[in-house]
Amino acid sequence: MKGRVTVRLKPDVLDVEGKAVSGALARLGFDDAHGVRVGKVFEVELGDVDPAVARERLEAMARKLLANPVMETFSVEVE
Amino acid sequence: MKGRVTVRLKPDVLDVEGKAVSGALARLGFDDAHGVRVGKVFEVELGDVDPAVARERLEAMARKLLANPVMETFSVEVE
Amino acid sequence: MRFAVVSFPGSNCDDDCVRVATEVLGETAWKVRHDERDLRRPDVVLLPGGFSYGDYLRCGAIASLSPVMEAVAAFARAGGPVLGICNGFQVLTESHLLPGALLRNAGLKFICEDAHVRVDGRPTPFTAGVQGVLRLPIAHNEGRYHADADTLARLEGEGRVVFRYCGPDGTVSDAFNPNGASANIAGICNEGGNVVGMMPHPERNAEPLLGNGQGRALFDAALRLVGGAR
Amino acid sequence: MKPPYTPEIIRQHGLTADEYARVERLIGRAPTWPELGVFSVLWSEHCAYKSSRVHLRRLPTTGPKVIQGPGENAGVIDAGDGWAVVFKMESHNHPSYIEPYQGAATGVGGILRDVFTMGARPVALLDALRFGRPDHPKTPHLVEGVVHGIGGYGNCVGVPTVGGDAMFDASYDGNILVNAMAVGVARADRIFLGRAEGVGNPVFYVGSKTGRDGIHGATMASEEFGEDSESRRPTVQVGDPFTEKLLIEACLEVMGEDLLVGIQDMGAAGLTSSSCEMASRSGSGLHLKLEAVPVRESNMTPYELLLSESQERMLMVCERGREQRLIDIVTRWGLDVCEVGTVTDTGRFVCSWHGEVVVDVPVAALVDDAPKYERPMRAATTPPAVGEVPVPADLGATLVQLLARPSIASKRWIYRQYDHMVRTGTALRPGDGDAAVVRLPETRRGIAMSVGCNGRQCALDPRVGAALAVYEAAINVACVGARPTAITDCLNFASPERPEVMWQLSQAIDGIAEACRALDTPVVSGNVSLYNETEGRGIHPTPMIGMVGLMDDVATVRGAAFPSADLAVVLVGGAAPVLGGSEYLLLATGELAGPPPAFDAAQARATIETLLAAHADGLVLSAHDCSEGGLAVALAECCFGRDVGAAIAVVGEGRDDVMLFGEAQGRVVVATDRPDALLAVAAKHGVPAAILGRTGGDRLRVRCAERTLIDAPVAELRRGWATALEEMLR
Ligand SMILES: Nc1ncnc2c1ncn2[C@@H]1O[C@H](COP(=O)(O)OP(=O)(O)O)[C@@H](O)[C@H]1O
Ligand SMILES: [Mg+2]
Repeated sequence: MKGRVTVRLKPDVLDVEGKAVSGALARLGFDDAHGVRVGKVFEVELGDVDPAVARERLEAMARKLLANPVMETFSVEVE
Repeated sequence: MKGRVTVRLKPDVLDVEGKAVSGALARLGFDDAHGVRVGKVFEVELGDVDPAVARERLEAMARKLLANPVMETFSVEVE
Repeated sequence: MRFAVVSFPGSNCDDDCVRVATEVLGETAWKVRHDERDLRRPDVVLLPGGFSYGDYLRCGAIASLSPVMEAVAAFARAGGPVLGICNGFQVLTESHLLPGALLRNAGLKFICEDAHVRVDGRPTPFTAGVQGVLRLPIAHNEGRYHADADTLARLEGEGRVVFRYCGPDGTVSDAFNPNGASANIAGICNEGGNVVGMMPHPERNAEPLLGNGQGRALFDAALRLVGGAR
Repeated sequence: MKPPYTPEIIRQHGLTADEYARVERLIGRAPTWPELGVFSVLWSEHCAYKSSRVHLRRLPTTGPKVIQGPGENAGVIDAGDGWAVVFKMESHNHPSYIEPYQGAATGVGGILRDVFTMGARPVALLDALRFGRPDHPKTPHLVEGVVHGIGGYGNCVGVPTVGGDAMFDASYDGNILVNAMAVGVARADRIFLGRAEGVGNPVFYVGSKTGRDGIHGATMASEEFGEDSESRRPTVQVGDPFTEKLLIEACLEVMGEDLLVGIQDMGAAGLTSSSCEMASRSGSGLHLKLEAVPVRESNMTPYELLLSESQERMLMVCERGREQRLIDIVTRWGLDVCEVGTVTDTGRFVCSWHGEVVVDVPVAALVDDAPKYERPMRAATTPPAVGEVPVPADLGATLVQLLARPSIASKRWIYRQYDHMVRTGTALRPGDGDAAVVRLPETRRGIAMSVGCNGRQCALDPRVGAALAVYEAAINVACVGARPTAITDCLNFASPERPEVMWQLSQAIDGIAEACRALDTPVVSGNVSLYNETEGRGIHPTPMIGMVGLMDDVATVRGAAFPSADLAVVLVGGAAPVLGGSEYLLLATGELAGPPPAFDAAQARATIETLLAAHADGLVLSAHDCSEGGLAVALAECCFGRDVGAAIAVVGEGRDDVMLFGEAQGRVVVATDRPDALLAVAAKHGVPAAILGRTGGDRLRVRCAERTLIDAPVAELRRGWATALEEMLR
């Protein structure tokens, strides 16, 4: 079972990296691309577990370590 | 139209962050989680375009800027 | 006076903190490892700068889960003076001993240079009797202080912003904000005032050879306070 | 893969047909596949110095202060009070061109390991960088990546990057130089060597696990770039400074107890070179059990395990019976530690894989019998002489332009990204003085360091240019108040298979030797990087010099900036400035023409002695030597640090532009409150010196007789100088 946690900055937190990427894309001529936001994905190998259990574990990992609720939100997927 | 580029390290490339996260998860008792790999997601606002066009543009952005072909691979999704 | 300096894997200013306490101040100091649970009865706890766990994931995040942090939290709850410097500040926010978070510098680059900071807010063990503007080195990649509007309002209202980036004359403005921190915040304290986190490095300018020695004032303040209480 | 090997396979291993025949002759049969890999890396230019070795012998490597000269992982000098300074410089040019961040980062990691493997605590890093033209399309990306990579690694391991050097020139367009120097301190009687001694002693592998990183990195560093270098990309190595930090602490702790017989880092050619070099130095043999090597990937083969350049790994030979202590210490630092073999007396390098012998060759065949070439040499054609250059009407405007040339402009954009203060020992920071200074721990002493080399001068005359590089590095160290003591070098050249390049290398070595003899600064370590060329176009010969100096009292350091108003400004040193190879000439004509400035060994020595004597008498309040951009640029830079202007009168009959912007090593702008005493010291040493004027005001004014040559506000001069690098990268 493989799982994935995606961590994103909260919408009200200034994403300086996203802003820089937007600027660089614009300079490359991708002027229709804007508001880029940069997040992180953690791909986790979970062994042989039930999808519901996997999902729970991923959420626990995200809450305890992978995301900081002061500035980030997260979402979880299992394959 | 919203798009997303996920950039991952190539499988043979050492993922130092993934290594640190795996270690921390193990210390937290998530001993079934291993081989964590960390990637980046770029979420891009693309305006009003056809999904096929959007996909093409995202791929071009990834090739030109978002991914480093020396060490990374990427995949693209449109919503 | 007795200083405990917490050392996480990847801390690299732990020796510098010990050095200031012993060689500059002539006091006693020791390192406490991340996996220890006994601080060994210090008067002050220092969380040093560096790259705990490589700063991978988020700065200070992995360190905040170390066994030693339970001891630090207990020490802080009991009113013990704790100073987190740079990565130490990041560890304190990740441990929720201080509010907010430290994000990537607005310029997206590591910054190493001298900055001026104004001593503000209410007195803390490290700022009581310290006034005016200090020139202190900064060296960080994630020093942009962030907190939600309510938290910021509370920090300001309670006088808990203890250092602000400023010009040499004390002017606080965007021109003197090296990393984009909210309200030029360079350091804050907790509700009790005993836990202080700051991005600048007072230990790097605690003797004239390394600058003008102004960083020593923070350690002297702690000496006065703790020394007086004893 | 099994023998016989096709010519194509042999070529891919960087071996010529003759070299391959030599391999078969030496071992009496065709090599196994892993053996072929082992020969390939150990006989590469990078590891075997096959083109340079015969010339390197001419360098002076001994002296009263030398504890360890070339041949070990780093050089060691005596710093007094029982302390030793350990240092070395190394290149990571090719990897940095392919992947600037990781290439530069792993360069820093590698040079640090060379230093702490000797038992030294690293206390300083310096970086010497060469990039292509500022307006070359690739330059900004390379600059950003390399600087980010050096900072990313150095900052995290907690070793301050205290100085460096950065120049831009079209000759580096397709071949940048990333040279890193590390400096460490150790107790003089606790130096560790890379030796595999004591039959039966266990060999331990310590550090990160092995992956498929950088396989064939060493051969890559020995080949010129071609069109297909892009396809070699999967071989990049990734650095993990966090692990390196743990490795430093673990190694130093292990070395603090009597556990080790020898230790060596796994650098280029990884496990192979570390083990063979250790066995070679002590005339022993080694038996490695490759299946014991900790791995990161599945299905790694013996070939890959032997050739991997995974970072942050060390090989230790432990005293038999003390292994548990070693294991305990390393494990406590959270690192992998495994016994992977034993020391033997067979003189053979033997590797087995689950019981089957896959490598069994004499160590001597791999190391001592590696090919050494006396490659043909031919003097390069003499570059054109300086032609017609009209004297600019507005010398002030020329000065402003020169100050904004990226090679001359402030390097703050670079060193602001480096933690240069960690370890609370940096007494002179980047940008503040001609050399960086760190405190020698537990003493009042200081260590001064400077790196550099003017490749243009070397292109014009490699012998003189190399001597001038040594001299300038020494002057820099003397300017801050330290005695130049020893050097490390990194010889960056194009393909040795071209006779002109071989000649340049040979000449440069002679120039270094001459200057080092004159200045009593032996060469204690170094590195050679050849094949720095792309499609037949080579770099300027660039023998980078890293000088280390010592001072008794670190509190007496002097910076480059005029400290205050109302001081006398004195020019010490009598070298004659010339336009040949100058930044000004390049600005004016776009051409490289000569001849370069001259090198006068006796004057060089006397000038250094003058500076040191003046420091000893407390006569020097600031000192800055004239280098790129000449006297006018040096004066302006002296004004910038503390916003102190100056009124200067130059004397001379030559052209104004030569006087102001001409270049020559060995001229130092000194601010002093006792000019007469300073002149007397210079006279005693037979060195010309002249009072130029006084500090003060907020303008830099330069007169010659009745004519005003330059008159500009310091703030105005500073503007372009301060921002040029950032502008270039925009
Ligand atoms: N790549 C670099 N890394 C760190 N510091 C650098 C680098 N390049 C230049 N510096 C620092 O900037 C200052 C000015 O450098 P430079 O112009 O080469 O000196 P000089 O005036 O002796 O020619 C020095 O302190 C030097 O150490
Ligand atoms: Mg100089």
